[in-house]
Amino acid sequence: MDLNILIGGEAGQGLKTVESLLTKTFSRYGYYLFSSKDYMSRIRGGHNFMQVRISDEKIDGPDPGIDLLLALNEETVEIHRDDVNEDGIIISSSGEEEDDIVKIDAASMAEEINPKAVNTVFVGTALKVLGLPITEAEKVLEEHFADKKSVIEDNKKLLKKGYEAGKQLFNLKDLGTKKDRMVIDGNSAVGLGAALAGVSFYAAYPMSPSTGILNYLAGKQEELGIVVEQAEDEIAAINMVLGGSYSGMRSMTGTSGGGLALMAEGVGLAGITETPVVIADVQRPGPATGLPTRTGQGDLLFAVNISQDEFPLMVLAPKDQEDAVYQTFRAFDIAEKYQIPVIILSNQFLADASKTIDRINLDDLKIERYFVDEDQVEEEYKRYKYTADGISPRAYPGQLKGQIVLTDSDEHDELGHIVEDGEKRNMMVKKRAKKLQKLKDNDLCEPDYYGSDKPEYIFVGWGSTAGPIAEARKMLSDEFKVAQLAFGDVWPLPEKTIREKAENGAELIFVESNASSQFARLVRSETGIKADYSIVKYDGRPFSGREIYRRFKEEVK
Amino acid sequence: MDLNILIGGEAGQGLKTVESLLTKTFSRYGYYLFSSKDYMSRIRGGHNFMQVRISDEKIDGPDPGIDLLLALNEETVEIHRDDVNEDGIIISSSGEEEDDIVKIDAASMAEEINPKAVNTVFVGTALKVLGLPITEAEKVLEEHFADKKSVIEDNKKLLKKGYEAGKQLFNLKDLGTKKDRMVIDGNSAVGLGAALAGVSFYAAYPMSPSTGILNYLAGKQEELGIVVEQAEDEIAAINMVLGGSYSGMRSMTGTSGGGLALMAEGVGLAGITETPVVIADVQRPGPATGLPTRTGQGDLLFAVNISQDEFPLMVLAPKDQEDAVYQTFRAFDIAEKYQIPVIILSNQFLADASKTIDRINLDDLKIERYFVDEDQVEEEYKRYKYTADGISPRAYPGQLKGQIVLTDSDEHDELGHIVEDGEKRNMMVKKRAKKLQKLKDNDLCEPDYYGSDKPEYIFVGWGSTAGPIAEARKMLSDEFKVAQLAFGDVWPLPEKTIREKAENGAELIFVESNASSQFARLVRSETGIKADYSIVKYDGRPFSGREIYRRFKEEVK
Amino acid sequence: MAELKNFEADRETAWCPGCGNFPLRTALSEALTEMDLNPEQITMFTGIGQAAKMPHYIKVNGFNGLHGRSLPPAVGMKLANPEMTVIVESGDGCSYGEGGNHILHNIRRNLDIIHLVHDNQIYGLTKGQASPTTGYDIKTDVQTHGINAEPFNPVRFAVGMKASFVARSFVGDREHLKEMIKAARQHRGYALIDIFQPCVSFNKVNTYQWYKERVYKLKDHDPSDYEAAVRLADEFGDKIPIGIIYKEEKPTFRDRIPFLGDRALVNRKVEVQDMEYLLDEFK
Amino acid sequence: MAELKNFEADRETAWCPGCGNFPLRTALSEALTEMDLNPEQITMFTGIGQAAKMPHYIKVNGFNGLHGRSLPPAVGMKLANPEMTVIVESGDGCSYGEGGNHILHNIRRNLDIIHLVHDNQIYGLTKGQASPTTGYDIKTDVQTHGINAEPFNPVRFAVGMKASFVARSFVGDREHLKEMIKAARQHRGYALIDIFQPCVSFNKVNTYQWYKERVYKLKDHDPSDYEAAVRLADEFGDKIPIGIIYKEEKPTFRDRIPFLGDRALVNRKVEVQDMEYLLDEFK
Ligand SMILES: Cc1ncc(C[n+]2csc(CCOP(=O)(O)OP(=O)(O)O)c2C)c(N)n1
Ligand SMILES: Cc1ncc(C[n+]2csc(CCOP(=O)(O)OP(=O)(O)O)c2C)c(N)n1
Ligand code: SF4
Ligand code: SF4
Ligand SMILES: [Mg+2]
Ligand SMILES: [Mg+2]
Repeated sequence: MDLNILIGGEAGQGLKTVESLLTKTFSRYGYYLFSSKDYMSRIRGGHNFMQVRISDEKIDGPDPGIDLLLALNEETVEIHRDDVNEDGIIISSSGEEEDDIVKIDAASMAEEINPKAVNTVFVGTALKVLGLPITEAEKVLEEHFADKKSVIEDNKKLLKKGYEAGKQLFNLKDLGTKKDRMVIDGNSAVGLGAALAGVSFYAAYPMSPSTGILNYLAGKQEELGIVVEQAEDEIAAINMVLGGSYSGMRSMTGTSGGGLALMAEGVGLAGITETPVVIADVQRPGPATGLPTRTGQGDLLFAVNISQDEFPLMVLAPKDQEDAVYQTFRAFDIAEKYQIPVIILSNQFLADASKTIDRINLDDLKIERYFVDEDQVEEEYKRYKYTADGISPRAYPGQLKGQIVLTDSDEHDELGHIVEDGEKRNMMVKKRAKKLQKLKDNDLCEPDYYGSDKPEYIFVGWGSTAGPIAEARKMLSDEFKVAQLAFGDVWPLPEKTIREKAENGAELIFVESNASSQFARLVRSETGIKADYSIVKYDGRPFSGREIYRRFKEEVK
Repeated sequence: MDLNILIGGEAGQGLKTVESLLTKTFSRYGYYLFSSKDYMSRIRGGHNFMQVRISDEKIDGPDPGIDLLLALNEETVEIHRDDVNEDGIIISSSGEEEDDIVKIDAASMAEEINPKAVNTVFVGTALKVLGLPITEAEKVLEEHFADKKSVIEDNKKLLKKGYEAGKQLFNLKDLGTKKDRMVIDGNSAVGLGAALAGVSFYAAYPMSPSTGILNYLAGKQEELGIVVEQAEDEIAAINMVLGGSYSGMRSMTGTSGGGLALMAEGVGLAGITETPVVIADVQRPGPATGLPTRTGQGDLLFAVNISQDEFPLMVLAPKDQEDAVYQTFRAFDIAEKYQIPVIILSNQFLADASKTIDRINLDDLKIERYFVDEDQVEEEYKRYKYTADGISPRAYPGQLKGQIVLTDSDEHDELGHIVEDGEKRNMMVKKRAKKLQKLKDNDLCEPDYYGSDKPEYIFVGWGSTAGPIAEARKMLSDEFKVAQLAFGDVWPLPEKTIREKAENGAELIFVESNASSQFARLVRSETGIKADYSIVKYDGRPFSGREIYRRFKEEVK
Repeated sequence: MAELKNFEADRETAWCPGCGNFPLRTALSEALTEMDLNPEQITMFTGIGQAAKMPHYIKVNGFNGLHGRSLPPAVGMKLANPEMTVIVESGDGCSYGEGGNHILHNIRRNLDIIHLVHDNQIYGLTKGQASPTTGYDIKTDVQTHGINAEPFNPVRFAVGMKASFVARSFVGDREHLKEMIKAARQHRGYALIDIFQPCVSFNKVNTYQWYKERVYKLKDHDPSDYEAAVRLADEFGDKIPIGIIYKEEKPTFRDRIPFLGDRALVNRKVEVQDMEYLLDEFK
Repeated sequence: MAELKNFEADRETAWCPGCGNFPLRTALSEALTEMDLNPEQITMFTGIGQAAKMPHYIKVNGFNGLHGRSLPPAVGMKLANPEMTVIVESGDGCSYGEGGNHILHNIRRNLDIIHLVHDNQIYGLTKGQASPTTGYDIKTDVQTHGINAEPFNPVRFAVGMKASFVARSFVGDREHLKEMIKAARQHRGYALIDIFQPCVSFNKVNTYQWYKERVYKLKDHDPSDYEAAVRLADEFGDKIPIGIIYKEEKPTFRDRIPFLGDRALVNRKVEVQDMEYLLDEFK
């Protein structure tokens, strides 16, 4: 069982509420969800839509076909009608009632009761059409409008009216609530991961599609007792959090590509001062302003090579919403263990899509801060002491009695003082480089491998394409021996698995949301392994499994 | 004949004047020069030195051995004594007169005449020691102090006193003035190239070691009738020059790595708006503040991958001071022909070193502006018209009667208006990518190839290492069959020559001033060709031919 | 003859119905028409935001650049072409937040430009976070307990900087706004107009009504009186003055470049072969 | 007991002999000693420039960050540890040029910090280009015909912004400077001291002599009188006032975060397993 619902309308028409009510309801009836958003860069008008996919099994990504089209305006029918599957249904307020169109006069129903709640009618009709009861939806309504009690009754009435106006055309069952699941979007997942990791300071400048992280954490400031500060610009944001980290707090910032560009010098500062910091880059197409509300994976090489000269840094790309929670938690650990900046490469697709995931298991999560013990410090504390693994004892100002902590953007000696001589420079560059080597040796995650043991084709992807590639792989597995390598850690590059797999003669197909297949270029640069094919996409829309399937057929086989 | 002079002393002691007087004098006696600087990041005190190498043949780089040490203070003798060649000579004011020390009491000579002109004594003594007459030096003094006529006589007297106090130990000849030569440093060379290309607007924020370009052009503003503006920060600088270029002027900015980081978003803006711009990045070691007055080549991959997402850009690295003039001129041509940003990767070694070069041949230099002809414009002017080669007709506001020029940082249609749909996005990304392809096909310079036809070893370098590598190659050519590939254009990468050469089985030795051998990584990423060895250096000091020779012996053979 | 319709861009806007950006556009188009200007004589530099989309909705030369960077590119235009009427236009977030350093230093440069700030006291395009001008009484998804910093008073700031022309206006008074725009163009030098522009979607406090109840038109104020201007600039409560708060004639950016005169650098003719003399210095 | 020698850093400076940075350092060390502070109770945040090298030459906790970015990292420290005495220190170029946007917005934040600007009216470390405060009568290698922009008056700017503490001092008057530093520390909130600091290498106009002839100490001025402060801030000619120009008690950054109280976030204890409730919202 796999069903796709598309909810379309203008910005400002309240699509989000419809989506939220429906997905919560589905979820409580025990369905797995995947709900993604296609937004224009505007506040009102235009055409936006959300795709809600539900199933009784785990779902990995969106699907372009439509089983049920909820058209909040006429344009939605015009634009999406062709994508409605053969036995698909349209719920619409306009046009004629046809075989595949359930017409409801939502506006007049709402007029008497509450015109602002017109959308709730659609929710009711949709539930009826799908064959689900209305009871859970009523509870969801109550929770959703808990702040505005006055409108709950109106909404309940309209829900019922919509329900009654529909007719049952599908046959969904109540599968029973599952307590061990969560539905979460990628931005909240990063925020949640940070909260669990004990972030005490988040400073950022608003930028789509990263603002959700800021919103999530801002909403939690009071209960967690942390501070979220809107900076005057991204340069301030990165420098603020570096100050926070230097002062001993776990600190983080988030932005999108343009903001990351402004932070570049600051990332280098984190590198040379060895100040831990976590930076989320929620990618959108660029360069410059580009397509502000769309998705892409165009920042990979920029992030890996960010800032002048060289320094150890880690770049990782969560594969889905669940991974985003754990990887963000891990990012803080790695940042502090190695005293380096860690960039989390998310993107609009991951950030704005909600997915049903297994409930996060907190037992697996341990926080370690890696500060130096007072009794291990010699007479004069050396912030940049040369050590075998390159990791120096870290302390924050005020931590060690009678000691000061000095950190410097210039090349420096063990105490943190400016130096100019070549020997000391060499020692410090080597000290920093050792950290990256240790990270490579000890803490890198090799990509997940799925599919055939002796594949003819291996799809290689990184970050949030993992789900859509998995779908395509499954679709192709009847005809071909296919496998998948899903990278999460991308820099430093985990080389072992891909080397092994490449040796066995399978053809490598890189699937990426950028124009030049950047990950393929990175893999080649580090390992010499060459992509046999690249399936790339840069129109700002996410891959679906179906599209990868089709493009494989067109471009590869 | 090849002779090395090291002039050492504190910052603020006037080393530059000594160097300037000596090099001008040598030059007029027909010698080739190479003079490089080793500066600390301070205004007074510390230890700075300059190395002046003279020869009757062209010189490619510095040499660490010292034939004549001009020690303006005692510390200089201590620091450099060990590097003085076997029959080398020291001129010093302190210590005992020894076989290899010519002691002059410069201070007391100057005291009666003009204590501020004490350094001129050293110039006089040096000329005597070398065996050169004093007459040209007197003329040089007159020109040097043309603004301060009052001191000319004092200086002349001290020059003479110094001369008389010395004794002839070398045997240099007057080779006769050569009119077809120039002595120029790399920053002035970039400035000169820009001036010749018709730059009308240069905006920058001061940053070592790029400030020399700013100074050169500022000094010419009035006579050229151009404007040089100090921006409030580097973000302003890049955006100012983009506004200038949009308005129809050839415009340029210059900075070092930290400033380039701040410009990253603006470089992307140039990319998507297709606004030509030339940006000089005079590299120094980083990250962050690093070693502000030293040299390096650590910004390569950062420059190539600058800014979020992808767009066509060119990165080129002048090989020496002469090349810097021509390449800067060419950078403007390519920027306007392809409507792209062009980054010139210089570095402190190139920027601050002066070299004798052939007089620039202006006959070879042609300026073309590539603006659209009024009569080729259709009814409604389309700034981003789709064309076969991706290059759209460029006009500036006010150029075309009754037409407006619209340019946009968002993804846009042919008119420059914001678009959000995927198809138009794809068209524009492809249009921009075509330009890079055309540039690759038509305007890229393959690297220079020197040395053995059937080499065992090929040294591969880029930018300003060309000279030192050439020296090493010559030194090694008695023992081995060695060759050299000297890249100037580095992005897009010219692949033809290196592919050919790599096929013939020679071992490739990459020589670079950065820690991870970035150019080798770039070459591998684009061609699959792997470095057999990398000789890297990141202590902030330039390579000398001797050092490459030695490291070849240690690390390769 | 200039005609209003010349400035009409044949495009649907992405603005919300009822947004203060519409009357602002109308006033601007009318002012440009009444000043007898044609689209090609005007260049508009904007940043990113809802306000910054203006060059797509009014027909003039347009450089829609980066968020926060509306001012710097205008410097280039004023050198290339001093005859061009240059309008820098953007939101309060773009102009005073991300772009703060540029307004600080371009007030000092005193370019001959008009700077129109759509001050809706909110970040519109990114859905309602506080801007520098957001008041104490607003809570947002980020500023969950209100703002952590004192609201920025752009007029007091600009007067403190002795910007050469500082005005405030309100889209609810179209004639006043037109008058200000015309005065700004007439003024030689940098002219800032901070324009109250209600955002009907995200700012539920500073509404049309809110402004209407507070703004009053200046009468008998001498804008060259610095101390009076300082006092007026500080009025931001129950009563808020609109009009020209401060004005001072002083050298413009171009005036300070002595050799520039009235030359348009875009017309500069360059002959490489005439520059032999540049080589001689390196002999 | 605090002792002056506690602050002595055992290092040679990279400053020029005779530079105004030396007396500034002396005054600062003495003020810190007299306030009975120890090195570990103080953190200094600086940018890049000659002034910004201070944490290498005085023994306190130091974060020597990026050019122009001395202020932002201090925000983090004030949240982590409100007891820490935080000094932000840098040159005029770093603080008012590259860092302009941060001073603009941190005045609004009103952190409880001391901001010492070494105002030598020049870019020292990069060898003598104009800074925002460079006067009309200076020509440099870049400003070959003088500056293209009006000199920035930081005190007038800060008063116009109603910064909570605005003072000016001069390294030539050590007692005065010490007094200002002490007053700045006593003040709750952001305290700017613009300090005249002659650069003997690159600024041949604004010398010790030049300042000595002009500065006069404020007497009987009430720093809470805004209009008087505005008038004084505008005095920058033959006579230049030094002292506390403006002062206003108002909520600090931390005060505006209602749930923060006096907690030091660096001491926040986090138990992952106690955060189960965060997951429930996503049921
Ligand atoms: C470097 C960068 N940072 C952030 C953004 C995201 N962004 C776009 S518009 C905007 C704020 C808009 O507010 P304002 O300038 O007041 O304009 P309004 O939409 O209110 O008219 C922001 C933060 C961006 N585009 N670029
Ligand atoms: C991003 C960046 N841009 C430019 C520089 C170069 N830079 C270093 S110090 C400085 C100016 C210093 O002037 P000021 O702040 O007045 O300090 P002073 O040396 O006069 O004490 C500049 C431009 C830099 N380090 N980083
Ligand atoms: S969000 Fe606000 S400012 Fe933007 S268009 Fe809508 S109403 Fe206008
Ligand atoms: S350059 Fe000027 S400010 Fe810097 S140390 Fe020397 S005298 Fe002082
Ligand atoms: Mg706004
Ligand atoms: Mg200074």
